[in-house]
Amino acid sequence: MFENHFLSLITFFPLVAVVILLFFPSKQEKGIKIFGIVFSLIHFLISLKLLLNFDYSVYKLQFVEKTKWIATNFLNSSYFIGIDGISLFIVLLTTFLMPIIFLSTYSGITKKVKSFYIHMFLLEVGILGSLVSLDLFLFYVFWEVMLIPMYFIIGVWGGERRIYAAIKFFIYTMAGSLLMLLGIIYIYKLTGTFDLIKVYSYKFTLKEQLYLFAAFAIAFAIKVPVFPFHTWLPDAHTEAPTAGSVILAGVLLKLGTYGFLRFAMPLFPDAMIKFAPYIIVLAIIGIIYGALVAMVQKDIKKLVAYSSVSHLGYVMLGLFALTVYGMQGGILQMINHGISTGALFLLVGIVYERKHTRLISEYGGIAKVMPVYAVFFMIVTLSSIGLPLTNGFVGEFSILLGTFKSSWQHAWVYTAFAASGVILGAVYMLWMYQRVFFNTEPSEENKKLEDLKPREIAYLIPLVIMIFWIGIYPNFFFKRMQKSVDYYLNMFKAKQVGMVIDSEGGKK
Amino acid sequence: MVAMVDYAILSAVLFTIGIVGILIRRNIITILMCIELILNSVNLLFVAFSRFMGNVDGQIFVFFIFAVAAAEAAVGLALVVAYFKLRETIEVDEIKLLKG
Amino acid sequence: MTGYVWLIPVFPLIGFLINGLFGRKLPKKVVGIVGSGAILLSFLLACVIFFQMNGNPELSEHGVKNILFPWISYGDFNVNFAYLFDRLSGSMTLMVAGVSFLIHVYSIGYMAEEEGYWRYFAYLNLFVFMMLTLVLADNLLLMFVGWEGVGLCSYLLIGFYYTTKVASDAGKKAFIVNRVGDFGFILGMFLIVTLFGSLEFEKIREGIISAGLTPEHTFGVITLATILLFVGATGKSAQIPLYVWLPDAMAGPTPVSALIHAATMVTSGVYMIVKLNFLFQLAPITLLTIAWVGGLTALFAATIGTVQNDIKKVLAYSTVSQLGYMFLALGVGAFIAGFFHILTHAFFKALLFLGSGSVIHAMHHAYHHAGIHDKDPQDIRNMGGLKKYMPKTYWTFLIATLAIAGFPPFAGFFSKDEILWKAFASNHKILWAIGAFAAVLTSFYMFRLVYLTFLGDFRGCKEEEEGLHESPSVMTVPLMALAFLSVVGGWMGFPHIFHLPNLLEHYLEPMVENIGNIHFMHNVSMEWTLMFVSVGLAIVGWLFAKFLYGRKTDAPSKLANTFNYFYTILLNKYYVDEIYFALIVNPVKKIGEFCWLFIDTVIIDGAVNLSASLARCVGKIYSLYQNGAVKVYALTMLGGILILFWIFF
Amino acid sequence: MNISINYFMLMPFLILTGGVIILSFMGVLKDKVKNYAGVMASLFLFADLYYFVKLLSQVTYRSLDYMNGMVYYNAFNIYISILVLVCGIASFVLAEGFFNSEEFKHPEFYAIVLASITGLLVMINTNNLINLFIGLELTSIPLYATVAYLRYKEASVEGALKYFILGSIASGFFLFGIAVVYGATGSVVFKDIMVVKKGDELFKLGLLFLMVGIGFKASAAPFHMWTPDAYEGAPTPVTAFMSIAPKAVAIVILVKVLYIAFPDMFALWEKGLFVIAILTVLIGNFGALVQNSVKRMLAYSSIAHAGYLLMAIVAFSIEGISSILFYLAGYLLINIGAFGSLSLLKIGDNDYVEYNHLRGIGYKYPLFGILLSIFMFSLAGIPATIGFVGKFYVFKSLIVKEQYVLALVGILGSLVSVYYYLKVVVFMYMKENPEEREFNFSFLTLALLVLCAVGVIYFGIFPQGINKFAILAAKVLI
Repeated sequence: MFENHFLSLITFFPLVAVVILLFFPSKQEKGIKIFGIVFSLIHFLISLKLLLNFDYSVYKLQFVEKTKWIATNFLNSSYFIGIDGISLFIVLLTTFLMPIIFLSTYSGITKKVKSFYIHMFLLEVGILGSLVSLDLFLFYVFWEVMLIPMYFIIGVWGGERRIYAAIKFFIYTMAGSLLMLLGIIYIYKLTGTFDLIKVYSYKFTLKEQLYLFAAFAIAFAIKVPVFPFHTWLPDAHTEAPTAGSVILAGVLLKLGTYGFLRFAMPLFPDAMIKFAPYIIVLAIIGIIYGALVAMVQKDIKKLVAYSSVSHLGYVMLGLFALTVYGMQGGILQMINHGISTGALFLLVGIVYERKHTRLISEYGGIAKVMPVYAVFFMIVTLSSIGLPLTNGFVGEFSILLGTFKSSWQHAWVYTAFAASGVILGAVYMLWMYQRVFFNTEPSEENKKLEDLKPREIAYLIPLVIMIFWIGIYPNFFFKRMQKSVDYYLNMFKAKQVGMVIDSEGGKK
Repeated sequence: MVAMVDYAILSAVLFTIGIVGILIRRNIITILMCIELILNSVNLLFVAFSRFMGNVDGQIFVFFIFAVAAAEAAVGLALVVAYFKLRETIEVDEIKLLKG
Repeated sequence: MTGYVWLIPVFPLIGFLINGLFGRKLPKKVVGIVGSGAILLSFLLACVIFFQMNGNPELSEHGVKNILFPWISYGDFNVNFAYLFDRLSGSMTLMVAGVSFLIHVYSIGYMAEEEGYWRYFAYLNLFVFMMLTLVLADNLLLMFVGWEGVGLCSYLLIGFYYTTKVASDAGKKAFIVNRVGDFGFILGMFLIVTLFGSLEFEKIREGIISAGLTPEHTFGVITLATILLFVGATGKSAQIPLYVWLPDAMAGPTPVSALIHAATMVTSGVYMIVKLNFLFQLAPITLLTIAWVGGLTALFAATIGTVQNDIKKVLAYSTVSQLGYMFLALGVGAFIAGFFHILTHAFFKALLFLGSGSVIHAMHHAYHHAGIHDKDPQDIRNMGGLKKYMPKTYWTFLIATLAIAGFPPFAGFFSKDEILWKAFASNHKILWAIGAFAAVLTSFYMFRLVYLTFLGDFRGCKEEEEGLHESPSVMTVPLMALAFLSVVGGWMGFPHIFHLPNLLEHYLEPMVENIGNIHFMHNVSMEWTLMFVSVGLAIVGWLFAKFLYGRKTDAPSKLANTFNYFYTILLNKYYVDEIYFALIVNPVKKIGEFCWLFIDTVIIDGAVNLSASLARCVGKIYSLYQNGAVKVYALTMLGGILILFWIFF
Repeated sequence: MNISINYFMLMPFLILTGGVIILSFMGVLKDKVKNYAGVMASLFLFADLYYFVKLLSQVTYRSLDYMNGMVYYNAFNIYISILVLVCGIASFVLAEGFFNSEEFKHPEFYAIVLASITGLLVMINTNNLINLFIGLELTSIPLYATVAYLRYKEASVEGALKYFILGSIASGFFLFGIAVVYGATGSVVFKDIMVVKKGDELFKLGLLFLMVGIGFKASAAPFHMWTPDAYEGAPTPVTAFMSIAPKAVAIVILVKVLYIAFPDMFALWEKGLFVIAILTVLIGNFGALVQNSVKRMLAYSSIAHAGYLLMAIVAFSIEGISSILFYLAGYLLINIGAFGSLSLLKIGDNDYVEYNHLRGIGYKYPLFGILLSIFMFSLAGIPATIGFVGKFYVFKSLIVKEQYVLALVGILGSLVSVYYYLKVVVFMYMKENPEEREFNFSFLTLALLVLCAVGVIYFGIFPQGINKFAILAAKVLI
């Protein structure tokens, strides 16, 4: 039976864990932790089948399941899921990160272990669900459901200002989502269906598109987050426990960009064209601004959080370049960011666990006491600043190339500004690295810091492997995304036929 | 001959007196009486309409209103008594415990 | 063996992996052997392939190409992970691998007492891998991999003594300044992709030739592209305005300075332009810019070099200056001359650095011996008379000095003279004059260094003097090897007027087609004249140095006092670092802080929080209104009725 | 004149009236018997429930009319009746848990609430303004009494008094409205009112006053002022009942009156309701934002929910009605759950609950924490709960009718509401220094809450079950 419902199996598999965990005695913390690791690992291994069976020679939605869900006079929504080259890797990224996160929480979470694991698994369901949904209503349900466990993870297991951060995160995101909800309803009003594929083929008028795009774009822009909707992010990241930050940076933010790609852009291509210059400018502001602000942070985690703003700016830029290169790079950069920034948060978590501070000024010279840690941190830093042969470079290069070759007016200006982020990225990351690892002999207190444990190395190594794999052989990923990217780009073009856009500027 | 309008005006005046009474009197008993006044102003209206339209519905209604008024008065007085027991006052301006 | 070009860079990579992963547990000897051995293998393999290629006319024309796998490929864009071993990259590879090997060997001795020995060799091997990737890359993007990779290694090695702030600052500075250059490089690549649809050198070249592009056609885009690439080169090769990192980079171990910051990495900007000469020839404006930037850098850095007191700083500025010469050569269209200078410079500058390393090594030991810890072993004011204690170092250093100062028949003479002549011959007479003047200065500061370091009397105390001794042979042998190269290295490029074969030019001719109509005058007598002039200038510089430092006088300080104003400016390197800090670094930080503390915290987050408190405020106001009084409630109801009235009637 | 009485048609009222009488007399019986008062009362409700369920299958697409609309059954009315009865049963369960810990037994309590339920059923199942008024009073007067049920508590009596005074004023207006409508049309039957030519000032005045009267019951702003006070004063099970049944009935009565009797005046009442709905949503949500007492917060939130329902009325479509009906069903489950949870948090007869009292309670009583969280998220309209689906339907009906302003105000309100609902969760799980209060949870109540929570989630994911009925009922109305 799982042959036909394989994607459902993947999506809801964590629920099995939730159920099992409910019957676990909460005192058995070790057992819960090990169970979490093993279960998520199994989940990851099963999900690899998606990769193996994925047919990338043509564009088609795969592992599709469609059954009626809600069918009444006024609401018709089906349980319609499937993946293509765009969602494939984000799904895999999610399942890939989970065991790593669980390994890291083995020591990071000390209180209320059981409910933590339950929330993590629930969160995973939410994430996977929104990634595979091809029905707007279904998507929205998953999209919102995701908030609750994340809210708890930040609010219960977070740092000092966790409540502020959790509520800010929740309400901020919710504000956007509610607008999107109105948008979804409006779409339903116009088309009479939530089925994404059917809605794709509907031609909205320009005015409708403008409103709808705005509604969707705000929701996704908050999630991404695009400047100036980003201020929830540093708070959420700083306060969240390591695992929360990793999943937040690793996957949750991607849902924003994914949403743009899957929903906002193809559904409303003309509006997208109209808005795109503004979004591109915002993305570029985000790149530079995020980097500038990251530069002056005193807290490592906050620095990484702001660097996310910068990196996600690249993703947005890539997507809105509307070129093969940019889009490929944008999608790849989503994965890259998940890996690199996820790894950075894990690394920050490692020292935080030892020293209980994230202030850069408290460290210095610790490369001497934690050499292995320093090496991992260096590799991840390099990936984050986009050094060739690491994943970051491939993504950033493709995005910048895509932007440069895009047909937007002043594309080269965009590229030039965006590329300046490459410099700033190096500035803030290396400066931070220097202040943490170099600069002085380690202080007496820091001399006691313990280097990485085997467990920590164990979960960092897969990330490092990914960093180099994508850096050295990105074609593996590009090949599988190619058809999907082509499909979407063609769709943008096809849907614009007949619309008067030439005179309005934008597309040449 | 008294016209329909006159009844209506009288009723409206009575009604208004009732409302104004509720607003300006401080004693709850007086307020209860004002409520009765309101109900009776409506009774007047019903009867007048009924009479002028030759339709008995209105008059039937009046009986119901009587009954309701009585019940209301009963419960109202009971509440006043209960309140007096607790606070030893029936000044309506004193009733300010619940707010916000 | 021609299928194994990829192994040339991979050997050092393996060395890196072995040393990097297991080095900590390996004995130092093994680490050193693995590190050096990997490079030796590369060098030998490169030699074999070099000769195989030259033996095969087909290969020797197109080079040996190894395509490993497609790297980035989507849409119509495709970049392979591919290595190309042709005449140019082959020559460069031989130089890089050879010099690297010598420096690795030298390092075994020099670094023997360091804690991070294995780390050092790992980095160094990684560097060689990256450098060879840069050199052998068959396309610009792969070259960029090496380009940034060597930057990374440079960062790591400059910051080798990471617990000191100076070193880690210097490393970071190097990386970031290089990034500024790379910013240009990336944009340049994008323009090239747009123009030619590919980043492969061959394709670009074919594109140009098949389109029959000439400089007249291409004013604009190609100019822009080449300028951007040149920006990249100024970063990597330390030219104005991005040279500032190189002097600071001396914070790293001295062999690193020799290898990375003198012989190989810093020349990659020059190498890149030579490699892309067919493109640069199409952009006369770019070439002119390059020439001027190069010439000015040569002069500018040389002036600073004349007054520095740190032995390595002098050499660093000298490097900047020499790189300026190379760019000057490129700018006037003398690509081969530029490349020639890369090679000779690699020999003598590596030798100079290693020699200085030997000196520092000795001084360090001397101080150690005397129990002094706070004295700078690099300050030439504390040296003097070292010739007595370390003759091998002295003689090799002197050879290198003669080479760099341009005394025939040492290597530097040929290459530098070629450059100056080409500058003159291409009708850039002012640039020639600048170069010639810089040559005087070069000769001056180098001999100043020799006098202050090796000649005269030792200026330290007795205990120190007792600790002085010659370096071990593992260090001196490479010195001698390089000294040999510094002598004969120039002989592969005799000027025409010598009527001896110019091997290098002949060999590289096919790589440099004249498609930009670059014209050099042929005037044998003029060439002779200028040659004598330049030799004369070198002698002038030497005599001047001898006059000032050859004996004990107070002439230098008098001179300094007389020109106090200039002297201070020079000593402070024209305050360029300070200017950069004031104009760029600090403002950027300030902007960052402004963005964070004002825009982010006050405005954006302020707006977010404001809306929250606004909501609360509304709630509070309302809750005050709901004051519990029945009459207020009743009045509210009546108010509601009035509203409805207003709506209804 | 020979009037034959159709007992079948009157059955539900008779059953309940009988119940009221019997329960009233139970007070004189032994304590042992008194213990079963709640069960008995519930039995009467179940009997009625059975009647209505049976009836539904008979009249699915038809209607039963008795005495020219005096008693009128159709799917719509039955749907609401069932909701009211379920709500009644649920609040009895809560009351059992709530009063059980006290010394004296309360058959009268059940009698009074039963009377109120009777009134509600009368209100629902009629198309006649006279009956409507009688039902309204029959509902209100016992409610005044139940609010003050803990007559030794000042808050309780005060709330009741305020409710009473304001309620009487509202009744006065309502009655005056009926009189005016009667005067304008000569009829008190909905259908007749619709048919008669109208448009004169008198008629409009009548409509206005009717809206005031019903709006008061529905706690629509600005006629909502009594709501927080009365809700806070009343014993929690009563609050649960009050916040659902009378409000639901008031809303559907408004629907019926406006849609059946005054459809032609749409332009007029649409504007009025537009303002009222916006005010209600905003006041409800912003008022709730600053409360310290959880119960008072829920009182304000119930105002806000009334606002969403009023918005759906403005939509004036079958879809709007069905969304109201669905929303009410969901609201029933959630509010029983929310107030039920609160009713558990009492010590002795002190049922005042502040946010601060919730500190750490989620860990001390995990099941309770989960349940209350579910209800809060559902109230906030987070997907996979019935609260979301309800709101979704409402917004959808608005957007379909292009009431974008209302929809935007609606989501603004929802957004604000997220804050204070989440505050409950925050205090339960995220605050340090937990309260050290011990509670005795009644098993019955907990079971009910679990049932509600399951319903909230189940119907949140598979809403068709309720939805089908809601649509059916809505179609019947128009």
